[in-house]
Amino acid sequence: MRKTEFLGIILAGGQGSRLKALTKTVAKPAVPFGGKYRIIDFPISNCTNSGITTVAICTQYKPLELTSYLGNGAPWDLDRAGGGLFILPPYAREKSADWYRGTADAVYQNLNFIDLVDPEYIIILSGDHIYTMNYAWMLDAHKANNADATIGVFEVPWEEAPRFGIMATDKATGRITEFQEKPKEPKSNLASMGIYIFTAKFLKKYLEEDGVNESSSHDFGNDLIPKMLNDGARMFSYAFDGYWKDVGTIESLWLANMDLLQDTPPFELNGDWKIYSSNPSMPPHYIGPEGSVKRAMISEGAKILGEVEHSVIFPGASVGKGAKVTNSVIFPGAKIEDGAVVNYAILAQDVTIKPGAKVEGKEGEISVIAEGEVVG
Amino acid sequence: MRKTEFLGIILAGGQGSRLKALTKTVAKPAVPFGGKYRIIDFPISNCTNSGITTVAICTQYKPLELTSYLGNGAPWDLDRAGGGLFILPPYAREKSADWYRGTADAVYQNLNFIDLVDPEYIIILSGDHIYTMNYAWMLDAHKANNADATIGVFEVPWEEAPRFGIMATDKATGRITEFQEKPKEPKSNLASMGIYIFTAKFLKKYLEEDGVNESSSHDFGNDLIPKMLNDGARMFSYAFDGYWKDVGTIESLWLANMDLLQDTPPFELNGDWKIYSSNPSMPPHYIGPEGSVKRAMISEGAKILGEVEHSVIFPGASVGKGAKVTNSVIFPGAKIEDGAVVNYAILAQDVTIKPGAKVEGKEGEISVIAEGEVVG
Amino acid sequence: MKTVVGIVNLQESNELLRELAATRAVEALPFAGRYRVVDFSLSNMINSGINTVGLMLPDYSRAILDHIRSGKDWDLARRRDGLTYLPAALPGTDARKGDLKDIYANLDFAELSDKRYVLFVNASYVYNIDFADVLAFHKKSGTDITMIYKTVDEDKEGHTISIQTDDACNVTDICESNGAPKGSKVVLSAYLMPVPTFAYIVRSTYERGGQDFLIDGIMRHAREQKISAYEHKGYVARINSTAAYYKANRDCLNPEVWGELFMNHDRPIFTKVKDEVPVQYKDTAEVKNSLVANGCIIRGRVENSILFRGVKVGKGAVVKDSILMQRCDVEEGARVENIICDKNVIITKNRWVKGVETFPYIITKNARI
Amino acid sequence: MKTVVGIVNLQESNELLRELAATRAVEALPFAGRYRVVDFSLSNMINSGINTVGLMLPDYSRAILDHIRSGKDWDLARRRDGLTYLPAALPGTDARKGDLKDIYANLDFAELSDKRYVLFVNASYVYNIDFADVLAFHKKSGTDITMIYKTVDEDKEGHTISIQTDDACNVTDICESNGAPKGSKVVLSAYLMPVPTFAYIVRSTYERGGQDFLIDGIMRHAREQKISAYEHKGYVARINSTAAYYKANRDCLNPEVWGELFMNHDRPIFTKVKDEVPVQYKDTAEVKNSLVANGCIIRGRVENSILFRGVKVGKGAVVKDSILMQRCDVEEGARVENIICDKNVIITKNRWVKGVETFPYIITKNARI
Repeated sequence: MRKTEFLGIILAGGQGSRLKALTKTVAKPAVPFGGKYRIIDFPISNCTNSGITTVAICTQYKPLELTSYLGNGAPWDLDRAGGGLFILPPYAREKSADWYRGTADAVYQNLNFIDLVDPEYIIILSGDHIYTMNYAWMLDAHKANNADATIGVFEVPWEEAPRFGIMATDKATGRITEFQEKPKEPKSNLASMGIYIFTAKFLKKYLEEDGVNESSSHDFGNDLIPKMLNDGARMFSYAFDGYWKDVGTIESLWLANMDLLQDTPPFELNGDWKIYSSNPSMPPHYIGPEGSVKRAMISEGAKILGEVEHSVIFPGASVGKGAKVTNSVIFPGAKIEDGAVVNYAILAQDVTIKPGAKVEGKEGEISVIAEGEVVG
Repeated sequence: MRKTEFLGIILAGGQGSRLKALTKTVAKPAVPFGGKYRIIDFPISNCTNSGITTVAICTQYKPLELTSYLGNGAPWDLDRAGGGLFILPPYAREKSADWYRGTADAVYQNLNFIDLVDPEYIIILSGDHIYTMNYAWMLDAHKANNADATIGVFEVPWEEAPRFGIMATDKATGRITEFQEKPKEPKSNLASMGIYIFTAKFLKKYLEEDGVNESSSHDFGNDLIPKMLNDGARMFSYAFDGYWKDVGTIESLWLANMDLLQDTPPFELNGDWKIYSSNPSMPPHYIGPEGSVKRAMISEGAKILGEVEHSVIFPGASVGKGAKVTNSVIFPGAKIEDGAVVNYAILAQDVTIKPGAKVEGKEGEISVIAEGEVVG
Repeated sequence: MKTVVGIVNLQESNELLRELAATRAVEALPFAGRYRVVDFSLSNMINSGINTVGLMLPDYSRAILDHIRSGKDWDLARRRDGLTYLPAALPGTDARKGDLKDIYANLDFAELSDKRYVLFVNASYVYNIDFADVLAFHKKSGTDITMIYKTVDEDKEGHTISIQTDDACNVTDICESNGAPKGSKVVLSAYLMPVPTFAYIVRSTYERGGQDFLIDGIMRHAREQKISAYEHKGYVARINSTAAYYKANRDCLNPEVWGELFMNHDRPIFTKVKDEVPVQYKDTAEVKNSLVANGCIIRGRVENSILFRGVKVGKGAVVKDSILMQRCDVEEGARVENIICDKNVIITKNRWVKGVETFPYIITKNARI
Repeated sequence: MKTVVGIVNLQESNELLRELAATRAVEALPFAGRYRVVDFSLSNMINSGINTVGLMLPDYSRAILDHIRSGKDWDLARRRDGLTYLPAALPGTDARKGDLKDIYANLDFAELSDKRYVLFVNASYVYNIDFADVLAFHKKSGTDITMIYKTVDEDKEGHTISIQTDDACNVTDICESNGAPKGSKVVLSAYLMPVPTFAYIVRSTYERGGQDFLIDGIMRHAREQKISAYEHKGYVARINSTAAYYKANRDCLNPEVWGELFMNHDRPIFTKVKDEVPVQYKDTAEVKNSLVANGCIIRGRVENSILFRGVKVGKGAVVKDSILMQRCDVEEGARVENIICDKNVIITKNRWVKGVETFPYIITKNARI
C-alpha cells in the first residue's frame, strides 16, 4: 500500500431509522437521492474532486448492498493501485466482536489500517449528508493555521442553534474557544457539520486514550472534541456557506429532492463539481407521444407514457399511459402502471403500483412504499 | 451486481498456528511462498485461470494485511465491473457478532451475498493449499454427472489414509458412497482435498438447515457432507493427480519451497497455468561480481553479493558480501549483511541479520526468525 | 465464448455521411442520445462472453481513442485479454485501399491469441445480439464459416451484399448490389470461423492482390469453403448514409426498438460514462415522443427528437424531428425542424432552421446559427 | 502536481539504432531486463503526481500499444484524467517531417485539459526524477519556460543540444552540435511551461513552417521567452544509438545506478506485469555481475550481462557482456560475447558468437543461429 498525505474516512454505518421503510434493507448512506445518486455519492465524490485518492468507508448496518454498490470504487475513480477505496466493516476479532461503539470507535478500531496508509492528515466525514465541498481548501486552512484539528461549521439561525453542536470561536482567527452540545444558551450560531480534519498523529493519540476509557461514549462530538479543547489543542473552525442538508427523515429527504426542482435550485448539481455514481448502463429516457413532464427531474432508462409533475424519477422507473405522478420521488425500477395516481409519495426500488391504484400522501405526511411492494 | 454462473468462495480465515512466528501478524493464506507468491495466490489464480470472474474471500484472523494485499483484485484480473473480488470478513451484526463458527458457517453467514450474485454453481476452496487445478473441468464433470455435489479427491498411500477424510466411491461412476473422517479402517485411499462444487440451490438448503442446528459444528467435512450423503444426495468424487500440498507447518512450508529447487520440480510453476501475484515493481535482481548462486530461486529486486545455495529468495531481499545462505527461505525485504551465515532457516519479512551473525537450524528443525526482527 | 477472439473492424466507408463523418470514423458517430455506433459491437462481444477484443483503428482514430480510452467502461481494461488496439498498416508499405491490408498487418493478433475461433465484425451496424447463439449455430452447422444476415422488411438503398441460402441455411450465392428489395437476406458483415480458416482467407487473398475482406476474401472463397448463414431476427440498422443515420436514430423513438436495443437486462449497451445530472424539466417544458439524455435542461417544446447529453432548449423554443448532439443550445424562441446538429451548436434566439425528412439539414460542430 | 498535464513525445529518430528499432519506436525498446524505455517517462510522471498524460503515438505504434494497452499497470486506466493516446497527424495533410506537426494536431489535448502547466518530455531518456521539484523550481524562477538539463561527466557523441546558463540558472544560449565535451549542459528534451505559452510556441512556430519543437520552437523563441534551466543531478542515459543503448543497459550493472533508477521506494519504475516465475538457478549455474529477470532458467555461466524475462542458458553455455531479450535460448555449450539478441533468438548447441564492445553484434528477432 502506498503512503498518502490525506486520508478520507467516511462513517457510513448509520441505520437511518427515521427513514423507516426506506432503510429496511439498506443503510442510510445507500438511500437513493436526486434522480440517480445514493447519499454516499456526495461525500465520496467530494473526496475524489478534492484529490483524495485513498478513502476508507466504515460500514455497519446492512453493509451488503452498500458494499455491492461501491464495488471496486471505479465510478469514483478509486480503483487505484496501492490506494483507492477500502471498506472497513466492524469485523469480529479474536476476543471481542462488537459493533462500533461510537463514531470515534469506528476509527479507533481501524487504527492498524491507518498505520498501514500512514497519512499526515485525516478527514472524518459522515456518509449521511448532501452537500458539495472542496476538502482540499479546508486542508489548506488547516495547514495555514498549523492546527491540530479543523472543524467544518455553518451558520444556523440563532433560534435553531440549541438543536446543534455549537462552536464558539474567536472571530479574528476562527480558533474554537468552546464547544457546546445542544446548548440552551448558545454562545454562537456556528453549528458543527460533523466534518473534521485532524493531523494524524494528534488524532491517534486521542483515539488511543479514548479507546480504553471505559466511561467514554466514544463519540467525536461528545467525547473527543471537548477533551481536545480542554487540553488546549489548536482547533479551528472552517466556515461553509453552501447547501448542506441532513436528509435524516422522510420529510427532509422528500424536501431535499423537491429543492432540486426549483427553477434555480438552491443546490446546483450541474456544475463542474461532478457527483459520480455507479452507472446503470441505460439509454436516455423516453417520453411517449401522450406523455407530459413539467418541473421534473428524470433519469436514464425511465419510460414516461403518462403525466409527471413536480417529481423526481430515478433510472428505469416507468409511468404508464394515463398515470399521473405529482410531488413524488420514484426510486429505480419502480413501475406506475396505466391510470395509477401517485401524489406526495416516495416509492422505493421496484415498487409496483397496479393500473388505476392510488398512492396519495399530503404535504407533511408523505406516503412511503417500501422496496418491492405491490400496491393495488 | 451481475449474475454469474460459477461463484468461487475461498475460506481464508485460517490462523495457521502451527506456522508459529510466521503467522504472528498475518493469516496463513498471506504467508509468502515460492520466491514471490503468497499462499492464497494459488487458489485465486486457479479461479482466474478457470474462468471464474466473481470470487469471494472469507477472512477472519488478521485480515488487514491480507485485505491490503488483495487490494482491488487487479493482479488476478478480478477488478471487474459488476463482479470481481469481494472480501467477506465476519462482520458484526445487529444482534450477534461472532467469528465464523466453522467452514460452513463462513458461507452460511454470507448467504445474502450469494443471493446477490445468484450463481448456479458454487465452488468452495481453502486458502491454505499449494496446487494448480482447472476448476472448469471439475465443473464439467459436476454437470455431466448431474451432481448435487462434487468433491475433489486425491490418492494417498493406504497407510496414511487414517489421517485424512476418506471418500469411499463406486469405482465405475465415481459416486461417493461413504465418507469417513480419519477412519481407523479406511474403505478407500481417496482423501478429500477440501474442494467442493455444489449446485447452489442444493447448498443453500443445507446451509440454512445447518445454520440453525445448535448441535452442529458447522463444518463441511464434519457436518454437511455426512448429512448430504445420508440424505442420498448425488455426490461424486473428482480425482486430482497433480501436486497438492498443505503447507500447514514450518517443516512442510520449508519442504514445499525446497521442492521447487529440484532439477525437475514435482510442481511446475513455469507453465501456461500462470500464478498471479501482486507485483512489487522492482527490477531484475542483481548478482554481484563476487556473488555465487546455485540451485536457487531468486526474485526481483534482490541483491546478491554473497553466496546462495539451495535457497529461495523473495523480492527485495539482500545478501551481503561474504555472506552465505544455504537451505533457507528468505522472505521479502530481509537483509543478510556482510559475512552473515544462514542455514536451514526461514527469515520472515524485513528481518535483518547483522554482519557476521549466524542463524543455523538443521534438517527437521528449521530456524524461524519473525517479521522485522534483528539478529546479531 | 472463451474460445473466441473478437475483431472489430472500423473501416466503413464514410463518403455518404457528408459533414457528420468528415473528421471521425462512421463508428464514432454519436447515436441515440448517449452512445457511439461502435458501442454496439463492443457491448455485443462483452455480453456474449468474449473477453479478448482487437479494435482495428481507422484513419481518423482520434474520436475512437477518446471515446474508448482504456476500455474500462466496457470492462475491457484487463491485464490479460481485454482490449488491444490494432493500428492500421503503415502507409507507404502498400498503396492498396480496402480493409484487407490492415487485417493482414494484424493477423498475428488472432493467431497468437490461443483462441479457436475469430468473430470478425464490422462496427457500423446497430443491433443487440448474443453471439453465443451464433457460435452454437456454427458448431452445429459443421461449415467452415458462419455469416450473420438479416431478412430486410423493407426495400434498402445503397451498397448491399446479399445472400441466397438453401433449406439447411447454407449459403448458395453471395452478390453485391446497389440496394436490396424487401425480403432480401442482407449480410451484416459479421463472420465467425476458426482462426486458421480466417488466417488462410486473409493471407491467401491479400497475397494475391485482394483488397476487401468480404468481396475479395469471402466471395472469392465461397466455392471452396462451406458457408452457413445465421439469421438475426431482431432490429438492425446499418449506418452508411446520413439518411440511414437519421432514420436509425428515430427508430429508437419506437418503444419496442428502444426496449430491444437498450433495456435487455442481460445485454446492456455500454458506453463511456459521463456522470451527467438527470434531465431537468422546467415549468414550461412540453415534450412528446422523444429521447432525452441526462444533463439536458428543457424549458421549451420537444417533439419526435433525440437530445444528447447537456442539450438546452430555451423557453418558447421548438425542436421537432431533430437530432441535437452533445451540448447544443436552442435559445429562447428558436425553432428547429428536421435538422441534425453536431456537437456544441448554438441556435440563437428566435432563429428558425428547417430541413426535410429525407435529406436532413446538417449543422456542423461548434456552429453558431 | 494536479495542475500539470503531461505529454510524452515518442518521436526520437531511430536511424542510429539499426536493426533493433527497425519495427518499433526507440521508446519501445526493451531495457534493463524488464522495462521498455518509455516506462521511465510514464513512471516519472505518475510518481510526481501527474495523473493526466497524453502519449503521442509514433509511426510504429504497435509495440507501444501492445506494451501500454489500457495503462493499468501504470495506474493510468482512469475514468477521468489518466492516459490518452494522441494519434499522429493524418499523413497527406502535410508533407513536413518532425514532431511539431503531431504536437500541433493534438494541441487541444493540453488546451482542453483544465491544467495550468504542460510538462512535455521526450521519452527516449532513462532517468528517475521527481518533476514536483521541477515545478517548484519553475514557479520560483519566474521564467516562462523551464527546461531540464544534465551536466555530462564524460564526452558525449551524436546529435546534442546544449545550453549556457547564467548564475541565476537562466538560459543564455542554446546550440545544436554533434557531440558534447565533458562538462557540457546537455538538454534532456523535457520542458515545463504554462499551457498558453506551450500553445503559443507550437502554434506560432508550426504556422510559420516550423518542423521541430526544440529546434524551431524553443530555439527560435529563446530571445522572446525567458527560459530557466533545472539541473538533474542523477543518472541519465539517452537512447539514440546502439552504442548508447548497450552502454545504458550495462550501466545498470553498477549497483548504484541500479539502486538509483529502480529501488527508490517513493519512485518505482512501473512496467507491464508479466507474472513470471522467480529465476531458477540450477546446480551448474555460475553467475557474476549480471541482472537476471524472472522467468529465466540458468544452468550455465553468465557474466556482465543482462538477461530479460524467460531466457534460458544451458549447461556449459557461456554468456558474457551481452544483452539477451525475452525468451532467448542459449543452448548447451554455446558461447556468446558482446552481442545483443532481440526477442526469441536461439543460439544452438555449441555455437559461438562474438561482437565487439563498441559495436555490439545485433541478432534480430526470432533468429536461430
